[in-house]
Amino acid sequence: MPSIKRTKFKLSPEQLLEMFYWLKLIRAFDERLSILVKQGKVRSGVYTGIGQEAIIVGTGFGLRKDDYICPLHRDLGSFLMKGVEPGVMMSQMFAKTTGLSKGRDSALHSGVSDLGIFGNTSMLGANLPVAAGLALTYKMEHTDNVVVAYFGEGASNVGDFHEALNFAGVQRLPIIFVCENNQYAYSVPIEKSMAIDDVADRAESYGFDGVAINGNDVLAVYQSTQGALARARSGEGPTLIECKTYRWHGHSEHDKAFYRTNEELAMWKSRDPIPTFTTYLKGLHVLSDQQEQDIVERVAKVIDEAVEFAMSAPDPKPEDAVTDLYA
Amino acid sequence: MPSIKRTKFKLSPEQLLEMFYWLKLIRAFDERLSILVKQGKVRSGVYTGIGQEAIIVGTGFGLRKDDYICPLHRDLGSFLMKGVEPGVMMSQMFAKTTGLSKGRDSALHSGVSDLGIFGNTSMLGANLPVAAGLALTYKMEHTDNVVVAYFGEGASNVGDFHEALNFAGVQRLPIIFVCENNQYAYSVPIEKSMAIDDVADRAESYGFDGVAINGNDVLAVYQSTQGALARARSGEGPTLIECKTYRWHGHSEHDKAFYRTNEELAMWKSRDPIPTFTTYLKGLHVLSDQQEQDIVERVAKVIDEAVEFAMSAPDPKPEDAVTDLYA
Amino acid sequence: MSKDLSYLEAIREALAEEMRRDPKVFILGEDVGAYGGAFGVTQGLHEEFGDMRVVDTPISESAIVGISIGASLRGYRPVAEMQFADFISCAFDQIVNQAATLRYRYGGRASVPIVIRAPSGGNVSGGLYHSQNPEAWFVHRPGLKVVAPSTAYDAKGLLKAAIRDDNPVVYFEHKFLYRRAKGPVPEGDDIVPIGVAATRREGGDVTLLTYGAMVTPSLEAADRLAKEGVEVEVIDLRTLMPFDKAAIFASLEKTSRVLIVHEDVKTLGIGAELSAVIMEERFDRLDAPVMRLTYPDTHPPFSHILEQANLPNPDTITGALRRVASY
Amino acid sequence: MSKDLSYLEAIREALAEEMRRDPKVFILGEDVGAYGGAFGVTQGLHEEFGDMRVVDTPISESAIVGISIGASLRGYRPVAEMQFADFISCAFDQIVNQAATLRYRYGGRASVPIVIRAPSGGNVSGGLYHSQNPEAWFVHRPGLKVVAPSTAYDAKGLLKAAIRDDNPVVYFEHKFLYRRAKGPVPEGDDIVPIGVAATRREGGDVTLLTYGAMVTPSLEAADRLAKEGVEVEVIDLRTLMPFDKAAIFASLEKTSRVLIVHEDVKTLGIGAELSAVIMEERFDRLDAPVMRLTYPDTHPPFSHILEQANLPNPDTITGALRRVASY
Ligand SMILES: Cc1ncc(C[n+]2csc(CCOP(=O)(O)OP(=O)(O)O)c2C)c(N)n1
Ligand SMILES: Cc1ncc(C[n+]2csc(CCOP(=O)(O)OP(=O)(O)O)c2C)c(N)n1
Ligand SMILES: [Mg+2]
Ligand SMILES: [Mg+2]
Repeated sequence: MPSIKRTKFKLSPEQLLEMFYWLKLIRAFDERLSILVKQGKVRSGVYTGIGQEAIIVGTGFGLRKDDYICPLHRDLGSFLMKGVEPGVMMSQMFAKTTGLSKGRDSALHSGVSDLGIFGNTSMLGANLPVAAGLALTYKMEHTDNVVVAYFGEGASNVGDFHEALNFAGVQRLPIIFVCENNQYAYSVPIEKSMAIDDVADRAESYGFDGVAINGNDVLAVYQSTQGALARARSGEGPTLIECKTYRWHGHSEHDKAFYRTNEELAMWKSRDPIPTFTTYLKGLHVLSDQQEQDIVERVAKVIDEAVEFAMSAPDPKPEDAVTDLYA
Repeated sequence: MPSIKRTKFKLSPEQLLEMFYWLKLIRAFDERLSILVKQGKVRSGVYTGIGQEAIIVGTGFGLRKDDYICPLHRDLGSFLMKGVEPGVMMSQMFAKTTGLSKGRDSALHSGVSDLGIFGNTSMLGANLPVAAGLALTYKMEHTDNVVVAYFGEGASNVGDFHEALNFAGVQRLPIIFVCENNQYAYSVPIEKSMAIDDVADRAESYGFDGVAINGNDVLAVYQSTQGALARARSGEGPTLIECKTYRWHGHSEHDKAFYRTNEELAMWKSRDPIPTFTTYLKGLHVLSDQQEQDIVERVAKVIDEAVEFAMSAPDPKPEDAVTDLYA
Repeated sequence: MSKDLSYLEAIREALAEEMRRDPKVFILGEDVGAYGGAFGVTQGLHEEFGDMRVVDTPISESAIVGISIGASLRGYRPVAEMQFADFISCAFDQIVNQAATLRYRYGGRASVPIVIRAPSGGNVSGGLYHSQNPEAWFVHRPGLKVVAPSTAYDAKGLLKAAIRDDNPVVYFEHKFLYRRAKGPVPEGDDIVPIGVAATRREGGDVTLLTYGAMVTPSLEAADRLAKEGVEVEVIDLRTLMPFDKAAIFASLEKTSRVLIVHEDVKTLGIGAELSAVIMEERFDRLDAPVMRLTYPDTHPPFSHILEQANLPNPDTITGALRRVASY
Repeated sequence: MSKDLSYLEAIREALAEEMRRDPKVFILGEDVGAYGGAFGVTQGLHEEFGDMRVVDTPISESAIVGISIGASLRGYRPVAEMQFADFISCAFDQIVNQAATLRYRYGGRASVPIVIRAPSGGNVSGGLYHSQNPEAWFVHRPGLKVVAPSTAYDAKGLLKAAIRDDNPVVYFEHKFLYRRAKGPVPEGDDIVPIGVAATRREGGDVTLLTYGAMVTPSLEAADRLAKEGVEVEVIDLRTLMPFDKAAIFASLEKTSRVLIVHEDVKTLGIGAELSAVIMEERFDRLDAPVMRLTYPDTHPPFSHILEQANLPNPDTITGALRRVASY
């Protein structure tokens, strides 16, 4: 069976199946988290990226270990793809010592330098100058590594966004800015937070290209990312990729999201990135029903084990509230 | 003699002469300040706008008293045009009680609410959110007043610039953002601080128009401003006007500005906004040699009196260092 | 006439009443509109007052404060909301440099009557960026006032006072108290003046100075001490800048012993200043050193175990009181 | 081997030597490149180390710090320059939330070895935004270190220590001292360890705690007191966080009396913490209250008269010493 050449960058059947696995795993991870919140087992604010998985997988797929990612609150899946064990990630949400923060904070607020993962604060946009700093070191070293930095369309209104992208443009840094435009910043729809349609147009202020693409099409996201990666690796500077998408759940699991209509949600659910991709793979005979079933089971097992690992992991000791402040 | 219709907005001979007066006065004011610094009479940092007067005059001319301006460090002339007495402005530089700050600070760091002048801090870009707030009140009141806010091309890289222009775009505020692009931010040429040629293009990120014009042509600046004012007054929202210009002196009077070439300076001096305009007025027979001479003398007298006023004005009392902190 | 309200409802009632009373009062912030704010504080206000008095902003804390300052210069009384007090760091420059200095640099001829509402404090498993107590930074900056109510009554009365105050006021509302602190709140204009502490419990043996969410556990500890024959006078500071020196000294006159309890970290928390002032001005009245029981110098961790390890509570406060009493 | 250098030259020498020693050390900031910085501190470094190790940035303080953090996560040791310490407010969030918390939230598995150089302090007619002493804000934030040298020797040795320290260090260099403080500076690696105070003058009667530009006038006052038979021990704190409690207590052991002198404002200046700690831990050793002589709670005014009115000077320090000595 021939490899898929949807556009420029070819993917083998094995790669396509791997993408499929990641989409399923990340969806399942967030869905489980959502349940754990309802069960009162996770105390953390949980901000799922359900509905947005194609962005995480399409941009994260094929990144090298020595590339760097700067993910956001809905991108816990990026941590998994970059190599963090699901159990460790789950531990992070359970405030266990086996989590990245050892209980100090939850969600994305921790990173793994060896895996090229930056963990941001809560402050939206604040990861972008850091991302530029990481990319600056690649430029200094004349390597072909790349930084992939994520932000929401709402965060693109923050001052740090502007300062970071401007610097990246001036220095032609090897960096890709990925906008997850899910139409809302908490309750505020994009029309009320900016007077333009496409965040991608903001790239023009910084002297590099911006493209707006269908963020629910994992292959479209992958193709755009590969193009941007190739340019960045060869010294042609940054790209802004705006991925149009939608978050299915509320802003956090506590948000009922009455600021949007059921019709709107239903419309976007009909564009669910996973079944679309499933049908596509089946049409290509890359994925059989059996394989799908196997992957679903594998995913369930991974998640179960992750939860089990996290729940049985040790709690931090009270003394640790005041350690690890200074090197 | 017919009124001048350079383009859309007509100016009478009297108005043209008034413009000429302002150009001369503002130039003379800055030149005197420069001398006073060299003489050690003014201790303040002095940031002259010599070479940039066409922007101040072209944007400031014909503003209403109940419009608001948010000027910058090189725009002391804007204070004069908006109605601050030259002696008061000079007192501000001499740290006298007759200055706007009563000695607490110098330069533009004070304002006059009754005259619609905002006095910024030193923090570049920090005047722009304030300008947006002023404009928001005009929108709330459904008046046709306008805010004119100034910034350098260097300041357009600051986070506050982004947040302010975005808000102004979303709310379609009655505001004009005037970029004084004098090619340098202190020692840093524009090529090293942004990867684009025209700051005007940044307006696109905020959903309103940006134009780049010859900032050394007072009538071009005036025409653009009048167009933007008319749009703002009728509820059509903000405009960004980028005025290309050059500062003749160093960043401050203490800066030798060796980061630029003599040729570059000479080239820009040959585009001095004042003689260009003088020749133009004389060609139209709006300005006679005698009138020119009269204005030059009037200006000299105004400046002399301002310096005299300031120098003989009372110093603040030591006690006043701790007053006027709280209302 | 009074009715029982929660702390959160009391804040909302103050906002509604002040907005009805004074058309110049308006609200701005993220999600404050139809959504009613992340905590629901502004629920119903958008419905009553509309888009132009309950303004949803893009995510841009710096602009939110800058816009407030601009509007205040035209006679408005904006109440800006930080979604969490933690994000006030993003608006820091506008607060400490623009707002705090304006009256001073204007020679006393203008003022900045803005209120910045900031939900602060922990004990809600919020982690590093949703639990901070940033009050001391603002107490340290001349030109600002800082308040931190502990009861529903004060939440309402102090917010009214803050809105009517002609100076910039940072209003810290403790998120742990939102729904937990309930109590009688008078209908209508019961102002709690800024700068006046409240004695929550009288006693002649030890003075306990505290505020915010630490008042209740302090009172509990005081009750325990009473059983041991030690009468603790609990003073709720309510205003941190300017703090009520007279009330503190009057209590000290009786007790000669002081314990300070706060949730903010120890080093340069407000307790440091209180202790230093007592040292300077009442050294001879002291029978024991002024002691501090505070959060230790660390960040507020997410893990319940870690967070609880160090929050002052009735047990630890009781212990500290015993030490001060028996010194 | 040592030679006489100015404080400014000593800073430059530390930078040059550290950059030669460690290729991971680099400089970034506004005008730091060919221009050599607003004060000339980095002069010559761009020539020696080139564009990629002396990086001119756009005007964007927040990005400057964010970029530094990013680079530090890849093993670099960036030294960021704020053109004036006053502008550090624009980078506040990146410092207090991104840098200060990173190690903690990473569970101790990463650190942020950055230095932020900030020219602080007044007595140069700089006015409100070129004279600030923002050190206390950072002392209040766990996870940061704060240093403030007073001599050329320490300027060099502490900067070297800061660059080699694995934690974020805010390095306040007092601009009044740049060319006024001169003295012997050893060639090569003379590290002044962070956290260790220096006794500038021994004495058994009163301990004077100070730092930065207040050391010299304090020594002058101490000499005057000596003529009156009172021997003052002058301790230069050098490091404000962590401050040298051992040195303070050792001196107090001899003198039983303490005066704190600083240029920062009184309320919650570092003096408050020093006083509170002495109160808590050495109450019984005190023969007099710890007193503070500081800048009053106001802004640093531009007028020479107003500024001089309140800067602690040998006369006012002498007076304060007499009060403490004779209490
Ligand atoms: C500086 C800052 N301000 C406010 C918030 C509170 N907040 C958290 S997420 C969010 C909405 C973010 O919208 P967007 O950037 O579009 O990302 P999304 O949540 O939609 O993925 C807000 C306002 C924050 N985290 N940081
Ligand atoms: C936030 C901030 N950072 C740095 C400075 C120091 N500074 C003052 S003026 C200036 C250059 C400004 O350039 P530009 O905005 O182009 O205005 P110009 O001086 O050229 O008119 C700099 C860096 C400042 N005032 N504020
Ligand atoms: Mg969004
Ligand atoms: Mg410029």
